[in-house]
Amino acid sequence: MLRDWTKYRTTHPTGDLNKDHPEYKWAMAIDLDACTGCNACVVACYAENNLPVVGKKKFLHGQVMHWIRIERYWNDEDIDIPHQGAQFMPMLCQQCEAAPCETVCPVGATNHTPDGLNSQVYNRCIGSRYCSSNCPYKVRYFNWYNYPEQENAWPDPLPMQLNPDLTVRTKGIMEKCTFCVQRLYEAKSKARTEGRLVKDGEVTTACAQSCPTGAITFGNLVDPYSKVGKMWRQQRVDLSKDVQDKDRDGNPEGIRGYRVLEELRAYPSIMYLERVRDTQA
Amino acid sequence: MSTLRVLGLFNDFDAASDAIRELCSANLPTLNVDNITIKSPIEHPDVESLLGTRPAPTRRYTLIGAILGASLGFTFIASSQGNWFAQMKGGKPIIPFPPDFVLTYELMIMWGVYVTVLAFLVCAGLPARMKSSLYNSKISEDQIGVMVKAEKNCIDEVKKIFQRHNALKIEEEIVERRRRER
Amino acid sequence: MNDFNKEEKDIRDDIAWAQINKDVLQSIEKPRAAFWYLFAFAGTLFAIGVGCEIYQYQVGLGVANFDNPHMWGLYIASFIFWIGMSHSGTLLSAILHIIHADWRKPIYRFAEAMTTFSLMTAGLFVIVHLGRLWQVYYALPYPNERWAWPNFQSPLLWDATAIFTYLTSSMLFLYVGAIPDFAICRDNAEGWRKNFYTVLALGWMGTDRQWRNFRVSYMTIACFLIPLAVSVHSIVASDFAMSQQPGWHITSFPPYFVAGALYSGCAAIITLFIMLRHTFRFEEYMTMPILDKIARLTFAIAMVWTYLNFIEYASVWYGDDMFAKQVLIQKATGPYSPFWWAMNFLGSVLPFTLLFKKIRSNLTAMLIISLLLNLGMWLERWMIVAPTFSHGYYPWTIDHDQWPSFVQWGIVLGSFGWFGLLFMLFCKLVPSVSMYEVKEMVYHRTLGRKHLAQLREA
Amino acid sequence: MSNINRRDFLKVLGWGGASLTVAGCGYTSIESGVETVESYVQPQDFVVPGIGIYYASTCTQCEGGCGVHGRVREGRILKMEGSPETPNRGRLCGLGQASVQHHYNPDRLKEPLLRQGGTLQPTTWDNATALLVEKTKGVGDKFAFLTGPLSGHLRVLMQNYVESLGSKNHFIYDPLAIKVNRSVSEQMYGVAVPCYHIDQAQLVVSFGADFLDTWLSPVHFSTQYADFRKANDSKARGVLVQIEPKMTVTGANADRWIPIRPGTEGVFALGLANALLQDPAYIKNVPSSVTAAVRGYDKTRVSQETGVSGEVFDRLLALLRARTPSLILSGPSAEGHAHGAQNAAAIMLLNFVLGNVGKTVTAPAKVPFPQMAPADGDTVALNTFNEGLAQGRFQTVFMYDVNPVYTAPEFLKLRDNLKKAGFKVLFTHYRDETAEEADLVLPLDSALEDWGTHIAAYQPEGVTITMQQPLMERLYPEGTRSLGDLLLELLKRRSPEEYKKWPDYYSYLQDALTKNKSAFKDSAADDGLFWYQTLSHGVLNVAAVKEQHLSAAPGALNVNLPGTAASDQEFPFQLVPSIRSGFRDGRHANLPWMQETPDTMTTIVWDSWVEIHPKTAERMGIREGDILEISSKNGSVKTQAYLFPGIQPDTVAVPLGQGHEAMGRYAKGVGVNPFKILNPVFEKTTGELARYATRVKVSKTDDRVTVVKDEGWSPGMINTQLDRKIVATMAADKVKLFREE
Repeated sequence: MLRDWTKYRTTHPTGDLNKDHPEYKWAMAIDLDACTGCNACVVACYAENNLPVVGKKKFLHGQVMHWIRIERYWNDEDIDIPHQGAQFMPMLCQQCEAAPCETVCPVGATNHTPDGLNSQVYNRCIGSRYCSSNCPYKVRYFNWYNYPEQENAWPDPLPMQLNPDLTVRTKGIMEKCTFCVQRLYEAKSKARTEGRLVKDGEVTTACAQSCPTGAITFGNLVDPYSKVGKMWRQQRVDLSKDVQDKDRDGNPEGIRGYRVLEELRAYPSIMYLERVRDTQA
Repeated sequence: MSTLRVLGLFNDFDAASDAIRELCSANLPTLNVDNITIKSPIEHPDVESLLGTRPAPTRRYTLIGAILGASLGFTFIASSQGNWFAQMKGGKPIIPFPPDFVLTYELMIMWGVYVTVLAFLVCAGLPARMKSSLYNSKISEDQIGVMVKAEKNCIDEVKKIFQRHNALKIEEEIVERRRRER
Repeated sequence: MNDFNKEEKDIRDDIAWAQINKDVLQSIEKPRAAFWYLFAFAGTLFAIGVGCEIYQYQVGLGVANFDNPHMWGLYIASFIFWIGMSHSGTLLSAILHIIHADWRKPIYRFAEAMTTFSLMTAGLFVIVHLGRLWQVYYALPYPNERWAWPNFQSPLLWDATAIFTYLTSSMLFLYVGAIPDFAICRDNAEGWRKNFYTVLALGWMGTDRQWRNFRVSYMTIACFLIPLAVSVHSIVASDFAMSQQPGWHITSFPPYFVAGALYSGCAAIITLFIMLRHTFRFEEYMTMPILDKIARLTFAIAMVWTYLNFIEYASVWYGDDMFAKQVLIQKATGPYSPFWWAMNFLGSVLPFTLLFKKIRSNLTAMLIISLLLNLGMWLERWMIVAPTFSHGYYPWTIDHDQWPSFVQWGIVLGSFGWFGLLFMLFCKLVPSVSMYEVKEMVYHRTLGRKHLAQLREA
Repeated sequence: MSNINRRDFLKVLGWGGASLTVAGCGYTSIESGVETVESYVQPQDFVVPGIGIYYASTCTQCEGGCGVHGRVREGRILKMEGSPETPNRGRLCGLGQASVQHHYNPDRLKEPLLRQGGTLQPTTWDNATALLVEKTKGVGDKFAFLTGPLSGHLRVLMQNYVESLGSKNHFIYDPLAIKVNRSVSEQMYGVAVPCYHIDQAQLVVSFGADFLDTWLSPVHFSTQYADFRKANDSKARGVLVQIEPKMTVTGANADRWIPIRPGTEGVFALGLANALLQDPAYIKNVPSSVTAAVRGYDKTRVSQETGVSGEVFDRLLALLRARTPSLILSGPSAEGHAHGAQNAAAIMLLNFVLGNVGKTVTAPAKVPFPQMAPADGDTVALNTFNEGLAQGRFQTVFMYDVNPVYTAPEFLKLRDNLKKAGFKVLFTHYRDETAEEADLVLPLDSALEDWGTHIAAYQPEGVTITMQQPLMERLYPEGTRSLGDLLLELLKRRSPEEYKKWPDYYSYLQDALTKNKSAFKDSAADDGLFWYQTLSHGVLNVAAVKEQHLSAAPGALNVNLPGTAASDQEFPFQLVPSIRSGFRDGRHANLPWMQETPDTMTTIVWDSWVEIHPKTAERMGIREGDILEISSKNGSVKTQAYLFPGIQPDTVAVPLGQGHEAMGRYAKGVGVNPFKILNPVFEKTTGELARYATRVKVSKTDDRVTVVKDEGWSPGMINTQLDRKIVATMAADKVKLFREE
């Protein structure tokens, strides 16, 4: 007890997934060896979630609104000639189980749902932006302008494309990746009317759906038969650990699963699989 | 036979305190020490001590206020957190102690201060109506007033004593029975 | 013993009480022309700020040139700065009151006023900074049909509570302390002012009963204010310390913030001291010896701040957390380095000039130094907020090129205007020197001298 | 029984010359409107407000021709998604998804425009069609039709129309054509477009073929790539080696990216062949003539000419020996040179040497309907068209699905030559550069409003005809028309006998397909049901397709590759006009999503840039954001510098697609157009424009801008992870393998 106070700090995640989330725990697995950085997911997100196109000037000021972004890093070793190509990273809200953004919101506009989502209540948000300040991944995007009305982000007839399943956000509120919550709700209510739980593969996010290489796997972690659940178990990544057992002894077996900035104890819900490069090549 | 009130204005505290001492020692029949009031431009504990200890009970209310603030504050916060359990937060308990402690602390101080001020006004009898009693604007400047309330018969005696201690000015007024006396 | 008379006194003890009334009341009636120049200047600044805010309100916060990751900027920095300013008042009136340092008496009134108004200014920044300031009431715990409450876990909410408490309490403290003076004004004013002060004075007549309760209550409130003030700035510090961002997540932040607050507060008092002394002809009351004392106090606090400042760097450096360390290095070498070094110089090196009597007794020098010290303190706040955003955990969003737009600067200037307006209005309506306490001061000095004379005879 | 004879009838319907038996000529007139298609005229019972329904169609954003599903709600098309029934497994690239923005684009043309007094004025469709008829009266060979790549029934009608006018001038132009590859494949493999099986290869060596982003059928190849990469205990993880002067997206994903001096790919390939052919195991794979031909390309010469170190060469060699089957691909950056065909031949030769032919390179099925077969464009077409214009041979010119004024290099002087044509008609969606030169501009239905049949040039399995059907009502019912309807109408005027039966393109298609339904796999007996299935599935798989055969031995290999060009003092750099998947040849520049989506390699948005190697930049004192002038013999462009490690030091790259002078609010005035400065270098054997053969000089101007990009940091800093574990990388031999679940 004296050595590890942390177990007294958090009550969630408890380590017992079924206790935290009896029915659903939406999670992802992203295979960085499959991701080619083609940006299909980014466009899919724009189309599904009514993201405004901000234009050059605002992009210059860093006010872009992409909920998922493809990052491109270079390897510091062979910086002159990147023999091993580039490093791509699809980064979106990690839907942390102990999200740093949730605790700091003064009005409780961002909360944890029973499905383990990190919800953002648009009409409650007053725009203090504390959540984003506290987000280690910086994946929250703020409406610096009134895109629908004042900035004319959707000149006619582009508004006809907007997805009626979710709102168009207005000035002064925070938004972020929702794991396409509108799709999840549709699937859940459908399942509920049929008196069952959502089956694996029945619902997926726009990004996972579009990904040409199928690098993104989305599903319900609680469901023992879900693909994503199997991958997490296979990769021995435990949602409620901040250091995975396999990594304690330097991961000798070569299991690729890991989570970004895991040591910050936010318990992200997205597992990445390490990019692979052949050393013979 | 009517009661009167006289106010004597003195140049400094020494004069005033001498006058008071003599008043007390003069054991006039209808003069009660509690009916002697000092009006001064600055607070002056020594002179006040001549009149014997008089109560200043504000602190008691302060304590009550602080306790109220703390207990009500915590109850309110905890209960509101409790009934909005949808507000599951980044792995924290629904009613987390550290933040609630901070808020309780603040509310304790808040109520402590408010009640103290309230108590002060009540105990000091403020706000008061000026007309109700003798006053002279010199008091707020540099002169010390000694006000005595007594039956008519010994008023003259009081005046004499005042003059003996070369009071600069002496005013008097009749106290109507009806009015609560101060 | 002999040098007792030679020593320069905080205040002449042969000054007549009537004179005190006259001088102070005159300040309310007809100040020097400088007052009006300053007033106009403050007005212009405020107008600029209002203009910028209207523009920002209409178009959106984007015009202030925030972005992801630069979510906060000068607004929050200035917010902390103003909260800090507010601490001086408490320091002088409450702490010095409790320890019976009576040289505070001529100057604590405006210091307290400063407290109140800088808190009001700070409050403005919270509102200005919000994305949807028209929804700010969501942060209040009011009962509603949705059973939705503010999130009591958020340090921002602690802020709100603490600041509200502090603001109201210090206002009450200020008012209660001024009641006897309102009575004086009432007895001397004519026309509308007469009625005005009559209301404010609550029929104060200086009876022993009133004085007695006054003494007790005033002391009690003072006792409350000290822990309150400390808690307020510790809580502001927790906005950062409680977050997990590199460069913010530092244990020593609360004391560091409090020290910085007192520091900037004292500096500000020096500034205003000199200004009031001039504009209201308070040479008699705001005397050089008092200035000298404040200067020394300032130096002492400056050293405390310096210490905590280096403690912070040291703990980051030896703590050897990669992220925090990178932020620190970035502060010293990155785009913010000029400001960071300026901050350290102004905060830690400049105060050493206060060691020299010559400088302490030179008004112009003191004015300039005090202003520079405050600049340094403002920079400190900025250096706490901005660099962490520009170099956080996540490498992709590390962005070293974001400069606050004119809107932010305009509103910051505006805040100084707003503060100036409030403060000067106050000086025009409320005696900025506490008359009755100056009288007490003089009285006790006289007694003291009598007593000494008696000792000599014996 | 119809009164036209069977041959004509088949020709009209597009089955002419079909190598498949076509159902008997029993012909019933169609009561049009009976089989209405779901989604508009009267909503079907399954159309529930608030619930999205999906309609199958075909994506026309690039030549890949992926099957798509469009999500429709309340009669509005909301989102494009891949169709699971086609080989791309329900995936769709960003460009494909952005087609909705073509449909809803605020800058779409809403009415026909006619040039009157020098300016384009709105006119009516009646006017327009009358003009079309009038201007084509008896034009004969003075008529020319310039189109983009075509397939399916639109191509049929197009050909029939051009023929009916008695003209032979149907030019099919594609600015990004990979004709060289096709003709060399023809020569080497015996088929123009073989099937590549990336998923079955253990090693893929690609000479600049950006198959993950822009080459042939990116989405399909990406799906294959996923399997190629996945390691399980049945199959080792495939290794990808990319050899190219400028890093493409595919290069960025390679295990080994090898920067090579542009144009020397052939030498490198021959070097590999030579080294391999020392080994008897490989000698038997090729005729001795080949072995002789490649002799002399030894390691030292190769590395000296290509600038690739011998060590890298050996590593690759070892890989080639170790991993079979492998797959060698030849891409544009290898083919876009005067000796491009030789490069391509040399590269493809490797597949023979390594014995990949028949394993990872297989023969595609033959499209049994010559009339409908995909007609892929080339740049020769533009040259001939341009000459024709220059000589004033053309009186009336029609243009469809092309923007030559934008894509033609400056040296062609196309803009001036176009003026010599009497009457220029453009069928288009935008008022683009060419529209500004045209006399009559006719707005077409968007791809989401129109009917059509498509046969993709690349057929991974069998032969598939994909259906294109409207996903919603016309946005501008009065304003836009379907090109199919137009051609049909014009054809009716020429030969009413043959075409009068079909009120519109829709009924024509329905009739044509229903007539021949026996040619397709498991098609329903009932016409109605067949048509219904066709539309709901969106794909028709041709039954019993003929397999083609690959030539056992490589075609005659006549290589005399030029040595390294003596370093050009005046123009020291080689220009790579790189292709952006979001823009292709610039036709998609007016899609806001494409403009806002960061370029994968540079993360730059809303602009052009020139990629230059940091070392080179350092040498020339260039910082990021400096405005550089890139000038060739034929013009120059000015754009911002971006320091990019993934490029060969003597090479600079400027992306294609930007720099529009017209077209719409999102495209106009954004960036620069490197098409313009290309030099008149042509591939020797095919006459294709050698796109990668332009030499340029780079000069620094005084201007500087902040590069608008998604990556953070300070300008010019190479973006690494700063010791954080963001993208972790594991060596392939360390990875634990899992059996696929």
